[in-house]
Amino acid sequence: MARLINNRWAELALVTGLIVLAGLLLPSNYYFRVGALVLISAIAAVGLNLLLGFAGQVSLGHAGFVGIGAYAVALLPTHWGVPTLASIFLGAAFSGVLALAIGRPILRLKGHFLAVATLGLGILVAMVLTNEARITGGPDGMPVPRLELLGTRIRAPEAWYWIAGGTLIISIVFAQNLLNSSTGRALRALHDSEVAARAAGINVARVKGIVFSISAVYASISGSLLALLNGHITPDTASFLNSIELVTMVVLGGMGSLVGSLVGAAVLVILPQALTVFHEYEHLLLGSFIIAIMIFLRDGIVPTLRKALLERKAPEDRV
Amino acid sequence: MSLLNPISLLSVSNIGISFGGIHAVDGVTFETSAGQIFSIIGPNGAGKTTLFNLISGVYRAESGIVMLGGEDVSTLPPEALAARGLARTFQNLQIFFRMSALENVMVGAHVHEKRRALSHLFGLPSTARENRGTRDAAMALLERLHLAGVTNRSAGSLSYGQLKRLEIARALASRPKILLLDEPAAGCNPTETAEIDEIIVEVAKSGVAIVLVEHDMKLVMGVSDRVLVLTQGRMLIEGTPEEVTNAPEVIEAYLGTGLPTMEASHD
Amino acid sequence: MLAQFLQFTMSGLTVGAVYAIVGLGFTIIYNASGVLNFAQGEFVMIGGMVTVFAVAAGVPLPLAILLAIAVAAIVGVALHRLAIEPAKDASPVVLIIITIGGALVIRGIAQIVFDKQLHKLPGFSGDTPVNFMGASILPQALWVLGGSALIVTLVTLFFAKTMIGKAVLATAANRLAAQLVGVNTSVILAISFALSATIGAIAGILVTPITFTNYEVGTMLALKGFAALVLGGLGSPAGAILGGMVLGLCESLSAGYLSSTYKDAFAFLVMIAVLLVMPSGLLGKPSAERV
Amino acid sequence: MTMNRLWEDDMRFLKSTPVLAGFALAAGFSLAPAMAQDIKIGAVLSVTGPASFLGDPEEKTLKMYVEEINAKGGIKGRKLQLITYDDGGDANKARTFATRLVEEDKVVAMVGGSTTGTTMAMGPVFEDAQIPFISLAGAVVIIEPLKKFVFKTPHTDRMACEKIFEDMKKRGLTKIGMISGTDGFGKSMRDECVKVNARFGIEILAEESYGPRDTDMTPQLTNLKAKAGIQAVVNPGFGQGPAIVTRNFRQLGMTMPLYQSHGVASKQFIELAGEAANGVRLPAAALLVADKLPASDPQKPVAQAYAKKFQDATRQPVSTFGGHAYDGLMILAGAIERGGANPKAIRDEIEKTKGFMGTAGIFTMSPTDHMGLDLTAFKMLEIKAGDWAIAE
Repeated sequence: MARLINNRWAELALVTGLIVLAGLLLPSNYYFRVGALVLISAIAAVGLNLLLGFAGQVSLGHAGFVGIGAYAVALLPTHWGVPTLASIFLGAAFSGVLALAIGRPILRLKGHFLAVATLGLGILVAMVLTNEARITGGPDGMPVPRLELLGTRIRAPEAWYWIAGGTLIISIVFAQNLLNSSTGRALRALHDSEVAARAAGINVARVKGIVFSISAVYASISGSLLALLNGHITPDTASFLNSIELVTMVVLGGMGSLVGSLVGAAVLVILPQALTVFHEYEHLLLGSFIIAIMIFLRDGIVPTLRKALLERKAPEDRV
Repeated sequence: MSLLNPISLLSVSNIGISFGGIHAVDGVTFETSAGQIFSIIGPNGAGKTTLFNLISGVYRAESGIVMLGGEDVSTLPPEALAARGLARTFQNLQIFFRMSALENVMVGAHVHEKRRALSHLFGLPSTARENRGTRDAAMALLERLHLAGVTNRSAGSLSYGQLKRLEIARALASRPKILLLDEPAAGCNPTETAEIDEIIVEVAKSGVAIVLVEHDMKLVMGVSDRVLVLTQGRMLIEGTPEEVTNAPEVIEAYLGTGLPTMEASHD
Repeated sequence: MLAQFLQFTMSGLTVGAVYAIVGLGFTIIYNASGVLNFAQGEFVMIGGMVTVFAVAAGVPLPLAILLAIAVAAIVGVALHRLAIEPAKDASPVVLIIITIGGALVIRGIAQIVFDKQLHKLPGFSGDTPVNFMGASILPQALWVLGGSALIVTLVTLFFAKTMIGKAVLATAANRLAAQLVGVNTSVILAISFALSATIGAIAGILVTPITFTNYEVGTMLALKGFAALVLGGLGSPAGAILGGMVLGLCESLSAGYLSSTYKDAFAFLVMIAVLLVMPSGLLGKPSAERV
Repeated sequence: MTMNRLWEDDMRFLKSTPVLAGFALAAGFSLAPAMAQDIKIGAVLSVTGPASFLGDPEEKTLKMYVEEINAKGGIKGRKLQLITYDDGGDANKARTFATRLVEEDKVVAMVGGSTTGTTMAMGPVFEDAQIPFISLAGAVVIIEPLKKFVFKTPHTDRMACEKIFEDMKKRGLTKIGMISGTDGFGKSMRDECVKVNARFGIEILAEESYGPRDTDMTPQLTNLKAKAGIQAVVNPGFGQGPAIVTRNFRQLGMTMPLYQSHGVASKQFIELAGEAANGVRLPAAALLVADKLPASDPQKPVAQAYAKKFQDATRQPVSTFGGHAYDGLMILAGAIERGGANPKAIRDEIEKTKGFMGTAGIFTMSPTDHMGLDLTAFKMLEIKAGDWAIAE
């Protein structure tokens, strides 16, 4: 029991420490922007980790929800005068309800079948955003009205870094709350054995729907923040490649590790920035890095390192 | 013979299912009541586990009826049966390997926990209270099954015997009225078997109806109130341990396949 | 009316045949190793690009084709040896991510070795369309359809008749058992990667005269091929073919009759609907969880 | 496990994460050596991804000509340093690189933005930093409404529509069908065409579209063919789509005039479409027909020189896309030459560009016109026997 609580606070302290430390060290707006992108991606990755890493349900369409969140803060204020903050919540609510409604039938599918169904879902969202040009601006996208807080318009990457950092910490707290509850135990249980979970009285369809919906809300909020940071949004946000990138973040960082989602997001956002010096070798190197990480840190970066550390430090712990 | 006896906790009547034209379970009928230990034995492939899957809602019966406390539950899914007080273990372990031993048992208490995903997400005080209650109960069960030493260990790192007991603890965590145990002692050494034996008797005494599938004849004959013998999905005989042991058809059936005690454990 | 319908159908079948062959390539590797290889589309790219560049360098077409197939097969084996085998006990999701990394690497190399331009090959039998009951069809489309049929036949025969084919099946069914009876499963897995790459490359060569090729055509093809494979029923070669054809027909018929803007959307809606009714795909066997 | 021990773990763990390492790496690289007196200019281009056929020649052109300028001693004795990033066609990445150019690389100006989407995403970064940004993308929205620091060199898609409709009017074609790509270019041009068609008395009877990665457009074209009264078809789009449309068009035996856009203004289109390309008309800059321009045409030497240099260096067919990069770089070089290497001064000088002869035509910018091209610079071309010909 003590250990459980300790783990939780350690995780939170680690993330908060990292965010604050990096925030104090970052030298320029560019670094703040990259940092903000890491944190914003991490929010979506934490949500997807609940679904993929903890509940074991694959989604190849999560960028669709990122897109919904992004366009919520672009469309609602532009066309209907909804305040930006309210738009974030409306987008999140819409994503959550949509996920709940679609999740019920789709989540009956297993493994790769679920992957393809969610893939289709993501592509549908991207297509609507691309094709309904009168409202969404089409493939070239549309501008996003700036967020106004206390009368000031927030546009500096540094401000967004701290906003995203705060949001990420809250996201992790909520994720921890969930995991440390009956619903959380239920969703982790169904990952390992659906039949045993059902025998224990878990309504598997309901729990899957809930976690799908929660992860959609995370993705949507991440999308809203991304749109507000950028000030301009294109349907690429919802593209299949971004869905794949989110999954890669979760798997690289470590399925079932919330800190891992932050690390995975950091790797996939920062690595391409670092690799630009190699120009045309960039993609080749990025692919090689991903392969190498997965071969040598098979359970993902954080779980593998944690295991290695624990094994070295506390061999007596293992029997 | 009045089979659908309303006093009986669990009654199964004329139940059957077939896979690919082969009758895996065919016309099985029995009933059992609170505090009783009812055992099902039979050679490999006799349909014992299939029968469990039918009773616990994993498979839906093609024919026949399952009654639970007087209610027809033949078409209900497993989670609905769990809510009505039915718990089970699995022959080939169905452990939540990514969770700790404690958490495995806590999952067992799911039916008694509130389904309020939002208050779980926000971590309201009610959730913390609920967690404490569930955790304390789970700790007590771990202790009862001699697993207190591995409380926080990942289930994936436990030994086979420990996992067998963990499944029983998880099933007990739901405070069941009926408990289906699928080979609880398989793969356990004599000491462990004796411990399980003791727990089964203790649980039955507390008023739980136990249905037991087991290969260990000593255990079965020692604890059971009634025994049912299955071969090829059909009932061979049902009666007290003495009746079954002395029945000529049982001796005949087992001569062909080797005595059940001699069978190797399953993986 | 009939002519129009035929035109749509031919279009759907030709496009579908490509999805089908990519899906078939997926199936072969999946069956042998349980890996969903998202670099499958890159084999198609290699087939097309190597042929184009060899022909441009003066190599006669038949030789260029053989060269392209050889290169693809080598890349397939290299992918297995360098990326998949070192991680062979990893979880399926991790293996998928590895193949995605592999696709990035292959594409990254192609972008350096070749170029970023679009390229085409001349049609094998010219580019003059033939008329079939009012629908006009490119001879190359017939090559694609015929080639696909031939590939499917050969793959079926390979598994049914040859020792290697049977060894692949045995490895797929039970790797440990196959090892026990003396099958070198590592070699068998390498062979299945090579075979899958070969099929992909042939598809790439057949379609380049119609669809063009460049260093990143693989991404979209992998996506569609994966969808075809799952729609048809994971692991079933016939299912992959059927799934590809259904997907292609859905796209062209909805482009023709409903809305060209949302044709992909219709295709995916049909696919989701099929999966909801048949959760194991069109020809997949329902998998009962053993308890 | 005690709290303390866990903390220790965490600290070690923190050091081992690639987060900081990554930042350190990025920081190290961005401090790449630059001579103090070099003038830094940036370029964010879609060198890979779906728009790579734009970004690739653009990047090659910029590198080639920066080298040439430096070989000749730079601008007023100061060398140019070109910093390029590949956004892969992704607007979000483009914006990050734009920020990087401004914040880290401290460029004085930027030539780039291959697509309208990436340009629109980057625009505010340069506006905020007050650094001039010459975009190489087509859509009118880039300069309309006018943004103080944003310019562009290619003809707008609206001009392309107008050019096509003008030509149709001349030929007496009034009822048309459209088939457009759903990529940014195709969609944007389609929208512009639908805005201006009435002015030319042209009626759009049917519309179809296709995805940027589609490989067969016969279903859409079959529908256009079946629609009664269509006298011509317009195909806004770029990349492989228009080549496939053209081939499918001939495959279906459609004989009405087919108009492509300036999005295919490269010899590559003719290579891909093959025989089917013959008879296709499209509006494009004179660059493509440099050799066929009359000797009296003042644009001839510029266009010819660029085409030759590009083809010799890359052994790839010349495209107007690379030409736009040439125009942008040269306009920028001229502005630096006149006003020095201060971003604001450069902006003011770009706006004063007058009579600059580029590959796309003569540029004369003004405080209200940040492109400076008119329709006269645009030629209507027809493909004849596998080569460009001037159709007017």
